[in-house]
Amino acid sequence: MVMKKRKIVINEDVCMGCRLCEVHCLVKHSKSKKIIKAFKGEYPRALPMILVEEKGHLSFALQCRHCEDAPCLSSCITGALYRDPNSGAILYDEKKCVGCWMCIMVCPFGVIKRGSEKKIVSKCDLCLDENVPVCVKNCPNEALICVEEKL
Amino acid sequence: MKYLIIGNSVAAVAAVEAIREKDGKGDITLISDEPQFVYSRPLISYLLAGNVKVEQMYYRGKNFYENNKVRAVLGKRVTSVDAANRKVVLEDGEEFLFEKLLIATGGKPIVPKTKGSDLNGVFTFTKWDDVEKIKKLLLGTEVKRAVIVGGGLIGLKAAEGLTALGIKITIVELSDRIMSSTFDGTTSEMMKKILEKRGVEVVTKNTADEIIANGSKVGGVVLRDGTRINCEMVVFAIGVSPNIEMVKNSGIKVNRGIHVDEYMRTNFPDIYAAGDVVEAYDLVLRDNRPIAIWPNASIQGAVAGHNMAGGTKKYVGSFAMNSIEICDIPTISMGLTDPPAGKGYEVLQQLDEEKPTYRKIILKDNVVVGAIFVNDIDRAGIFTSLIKDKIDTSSFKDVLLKEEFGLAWFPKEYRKHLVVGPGIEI
Amino acid sequence: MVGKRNLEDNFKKVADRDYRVPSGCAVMGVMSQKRKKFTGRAVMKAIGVMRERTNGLGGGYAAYGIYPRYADHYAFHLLYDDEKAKEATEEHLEKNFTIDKYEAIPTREVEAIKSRPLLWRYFLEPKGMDGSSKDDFVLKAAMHVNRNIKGAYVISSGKNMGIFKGVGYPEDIGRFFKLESYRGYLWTAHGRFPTNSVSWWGGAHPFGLLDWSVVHNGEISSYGINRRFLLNFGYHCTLSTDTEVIAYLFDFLVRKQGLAIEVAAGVLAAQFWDEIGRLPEEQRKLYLALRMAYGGALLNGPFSVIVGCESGMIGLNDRIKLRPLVAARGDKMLYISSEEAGIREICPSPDQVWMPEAGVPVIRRFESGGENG
Amino acid sequence: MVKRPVPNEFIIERDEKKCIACQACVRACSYDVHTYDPETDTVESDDSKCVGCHFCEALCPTKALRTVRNPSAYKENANWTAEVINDIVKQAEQGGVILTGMGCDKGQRNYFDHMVLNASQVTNPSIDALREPMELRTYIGTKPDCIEIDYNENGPVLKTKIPPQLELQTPILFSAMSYGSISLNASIALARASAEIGTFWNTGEGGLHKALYKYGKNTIAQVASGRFGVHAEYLKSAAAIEIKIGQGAKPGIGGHLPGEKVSAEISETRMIPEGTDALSPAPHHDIYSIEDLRQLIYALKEATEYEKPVGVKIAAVHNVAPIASGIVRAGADFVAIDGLRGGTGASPKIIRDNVGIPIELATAVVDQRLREEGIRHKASLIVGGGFRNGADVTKAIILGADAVYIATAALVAMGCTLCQKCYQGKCNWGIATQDPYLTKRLNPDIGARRLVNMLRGWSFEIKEMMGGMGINAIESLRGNRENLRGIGLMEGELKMLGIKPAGEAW
Repeated sequence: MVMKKRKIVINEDVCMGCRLCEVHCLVKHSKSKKIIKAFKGEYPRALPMILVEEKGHLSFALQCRHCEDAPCLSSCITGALYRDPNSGAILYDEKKCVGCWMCIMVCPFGVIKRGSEKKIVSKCDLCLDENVPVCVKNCPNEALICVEEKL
Repeated sequence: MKYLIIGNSVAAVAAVEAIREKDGKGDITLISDEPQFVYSRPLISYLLAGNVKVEQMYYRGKNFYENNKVRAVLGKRVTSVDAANRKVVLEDGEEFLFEKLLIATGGKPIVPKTKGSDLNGVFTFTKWDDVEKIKKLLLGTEVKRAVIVGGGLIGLKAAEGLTALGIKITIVELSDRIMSSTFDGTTSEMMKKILEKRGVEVVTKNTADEIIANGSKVGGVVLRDGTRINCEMVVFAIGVSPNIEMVKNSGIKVNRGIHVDEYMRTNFPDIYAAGDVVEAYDLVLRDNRPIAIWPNASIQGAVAGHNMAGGTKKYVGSFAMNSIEICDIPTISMGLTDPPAGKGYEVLQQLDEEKPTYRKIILKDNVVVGAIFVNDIDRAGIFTSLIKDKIDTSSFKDVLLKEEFGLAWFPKEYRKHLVVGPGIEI
Repeated sequence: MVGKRNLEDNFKKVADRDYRVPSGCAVMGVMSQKRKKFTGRAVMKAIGVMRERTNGLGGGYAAYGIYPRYADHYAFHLLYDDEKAKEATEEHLEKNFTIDKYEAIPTREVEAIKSRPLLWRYFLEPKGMDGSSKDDFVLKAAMHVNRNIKGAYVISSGKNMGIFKGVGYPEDIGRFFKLESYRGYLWTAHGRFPTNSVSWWGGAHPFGLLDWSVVHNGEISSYGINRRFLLNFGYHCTLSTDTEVIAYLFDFLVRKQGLAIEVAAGVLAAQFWDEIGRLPEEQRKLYLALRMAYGGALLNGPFSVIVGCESGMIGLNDRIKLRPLVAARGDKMLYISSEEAGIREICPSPDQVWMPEAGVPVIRRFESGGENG
Repeated sequence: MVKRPVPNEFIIERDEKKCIACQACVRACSYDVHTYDPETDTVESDDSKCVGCHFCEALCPTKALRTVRNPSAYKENANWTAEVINDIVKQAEQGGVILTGMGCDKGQRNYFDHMVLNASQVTNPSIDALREPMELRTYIGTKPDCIEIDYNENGPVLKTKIPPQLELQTPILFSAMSYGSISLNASIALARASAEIGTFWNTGEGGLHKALYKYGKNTIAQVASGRFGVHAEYLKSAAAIEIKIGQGAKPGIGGHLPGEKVSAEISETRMIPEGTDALSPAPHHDIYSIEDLRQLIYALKEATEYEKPVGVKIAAVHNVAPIASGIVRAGADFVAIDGLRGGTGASPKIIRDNVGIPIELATAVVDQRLREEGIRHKASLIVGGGFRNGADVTKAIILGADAVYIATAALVAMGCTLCQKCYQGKCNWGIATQDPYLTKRLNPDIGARRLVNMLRGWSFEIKEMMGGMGINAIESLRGNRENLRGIGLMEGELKMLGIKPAGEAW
């Protein structure tokens, strides 16, 4: 396995706020992975792990930055959050999480969200099983760009 | 290099990881008075309530020492540090030499001198052992009711764990409200109501004067106002103080906790300290004090470890912050939550008693210095960074409480700095 | 020099007779650098070897040094369809020239040559020039005949040279014109393989203009623009062959624009831009300017040509060498041919035989002080 | 009478089975066609607002949307078409002229579609464009009458001073579109693509935004009747200057950028007050004759120290050949001619559809006229107006153009679907708009990349066709009308085009 550090670069100057990144992220993290079913046939509907901020004509998508000095990692009391040695991504083990929300408290981007059942749901996983994260792949204007560097 | 670490909780763990990042070979010896492998102390209330299994306590996995080539000396107490001769002495007289020492002994629970506090059924609540002791009691004794002395974080966590076991709880708090050091009055009141709804009795402006014996066991508590509460268990949850006994007479400088510089170094250049045992710089209060919170201990441990292995990382300071869920109501608080009147603080707040939700932002000179979020904690971390980076919010103060508030309101350059990080052009 | 004409005229020509015949072919050229004269036998023999490359629909020769007695006169070879054309032409020539001698071009009966036009030659001295140079005056007169007099064509118009050509195999054409009786120091020859031909004597090679003569194997894909480029400078292409533009372009570039032959060759088979980009500074600037200014003169498509002129002989290939061209030298003689066999036929062991590279011209000038007249 | 609405041009078909109510279409449409109803969690569309730009379709993640023509029809009538009737209805309501965008769509004969190219067979080998060099490099500018050379012992040395030239790596330039009529991002994309390909873009009458000065080497700066944004630095920063007399979409009339579009940045670039209408007069009021034009040409050459080609752009009109001749004689280094089908901005529909002649005819007659006058080399000829692919370019070059100007195709490459609503300033594709919410939709990186791709594609097309004709340098194709034949054209048209009918040999 090639060890690559993946990073999603956000170009807010060309984000049009269409929120297709959210749509496709939701689908990717749904049970069926089928877009129409994910929206119309799965309850509760899956949640996107990316969020779009808007203010006037400014908009940008934001997802976990997988920080070098990740505050969520140092705040996690269960070890549910961990850095994947292969990709450098900060991943999350749902089985370990107890929902203490320390990570939400320290994440400067506000990109970790609570789910039902006292578990984190919204935590970007960089779609490591995909060649390109789905938010990047489906961004119609390249406002999200995936860069990879060898670890 | 010979590293020696006293302590086995998050600061020690972070230090081990940081040392190993820089130095894969040096000897690391870790001494702890607890017999357990590395485990997560905050999880004890979950363990008590049965919400986590024993396995889950080991948040770094059971082979942490092995993976990091650490010689662990568990279940042994260090009694003194000989700074001049660079050695520590254990209670059994064994000595360990070091080239670099980290003191990460954490805090120890405060138990006031109270009659009957030695009875079977009187506990503190900071360690795995405490849970084991409680469980042991519960095996042989029917506990219907427990009194928790102290209405702070630990007290509430203990209350949560015990309530889950079906034990009726009375919290006795000396001050006029619970969680007084974490929350403001509004929040304390909300929490009290929530607790009471769940059947927890909250008694304020009072404390346990005496624990009444029932044989060798606890039979009840007499409060300061003379009220007598029959119970089978008492938990002291008044707070913790830095665990600094072993450094007495060692020459290591101690104020409210062990004094360290920004490199987490004590007044001896080869001796470091991190975690709840030290006094750290509080970015909000602008003062050195112990900030006994997990993320702080973790960062300090990492800084200390890095520097012990030859690095030059600086610790910039921290401030109090807590995330606690009380009866399924999540709360986050940070910094200065209950500012004194007349000192130029500005308060923005939004309360919905129905839901109930509460958001409160405290500013000074347009810079956020504290915040409380109750039952509405999404994106609370943005405020942590606003406090830490001392961002002037004057241009977006009016939207701080709004749901849509986010990074979009930040000055563009600061946002780009945050989002893109150094070195990446977009 | 361009008269006021309206578009109407131009398009009439399109509908009229102005079409082009693409052709395969054999080419041959022999010159003595010392201007040592020899008869037409050699070149006839050489072109005969390459009969495979021809199909009997055209052959011809250009010979230099053959009219020493009239060396200073413009020798006009004319081809007439009928007497009427001859009369009209002679009237025009008389008006503009002093005709010092004229005669029918000597020919002999050759069985293979069935029908023939009238063939006459005139030795002329311009008169009453309108301020233009003699050459320009002659050029204009030749063009006038070709454009305006029906059934009359000026085949050659240079000094001390002449072109002999017709429909037939080149050996037959040579015998027809009795070329064994002429002595010249530069001969070129052509055997034609037109793929879509009207059998027309004027369409055979060489093509001549003033002293220029061109034999050509190939097809000038750029013909359409070369012709229109020349139009911009007053040249009217009138014969049904793309070869004609080569002669005009040489005339335009060398005589009118004053370029050295080498430089002119570098315009016609210009180097690629990349190659120009790699030249030393001064040359780069020059060839960039040349290609920029004379882009319409670039010859594109497959070709090998042999050009004869008063100063020597030039062999030139297209830029990517899509047609054969071989050169050889020995004993102060230069040979250029479509095939080496043609050369070996008349010079069995030359000092050197080489294949000129694509777009690189072979140029030999006469040495001064040689045999002349 | 009953108020009579103009029928919708389009109907949005929404496949409810596919629609997931994600609202991408709602956010997408600047014309507010789509609205979300939170109570029913459904999206509805108001067809009457739809301009048919297909932006919502492009975004819809489930492809639940289709824009279809409204089948609602009047009684068929060849003269009184629905368009004619609807235009009258609009005018009966509002008066005034009807505005539209892009070039003439009336379908007057497109001669490109009636001309076919040649290819080599047997007698002349075709050249494999993928393996052999194929040269498209083109120089725009006055060529000297004669190249004078010093022949010294070190070899020949150029004596003639060559007038300034633009070097093009492919004979295609982007024609004038002002910042104002199009967004800054669109301009950036054009400029970047020009730099990457090695060609030029044209400022139009919009001045040069400060962000674009760095592309000066690839910029043609336009000087038009309003003189907006014209100053010394502007002229000097560009590679060439173009005086605009007319344009294909609206020969004979001026331009109008409404005040709402004159934002702070446009105001700064154009040097006019913010929020005021930018009016370009129909004529240049200092050019009422060819002599006046000559003065302006030389004034601009003086201003730029004779270091840059100065050209003149005109619309293709009946008298185009003599006008072009006059322009060349007035000293222009290039003549740009814009044909009937040209146009990318807003113009009155009646002008757009009825004034001017097709560029194919104009190209042919101008080239022929200049050659007959012996002045063809004195100026380059750039022609524009509805070029759609490499074949159109090739044919125009064969007719005699040095290079072609493209704009509509460039916009299409950047997303434009020719909905013709440029004048509304609400372009969903972020091209013909200044609304910051919309302009960011055109990512200049993507725009430039797509333009480069398109130009590469067209250049390959040209090369392949050239190779097929056995030609490996564009100058051997230029004006080489033997390589073109007409199909279904009348004799007079063939004559104008200077080509033979298909079937006739050389």
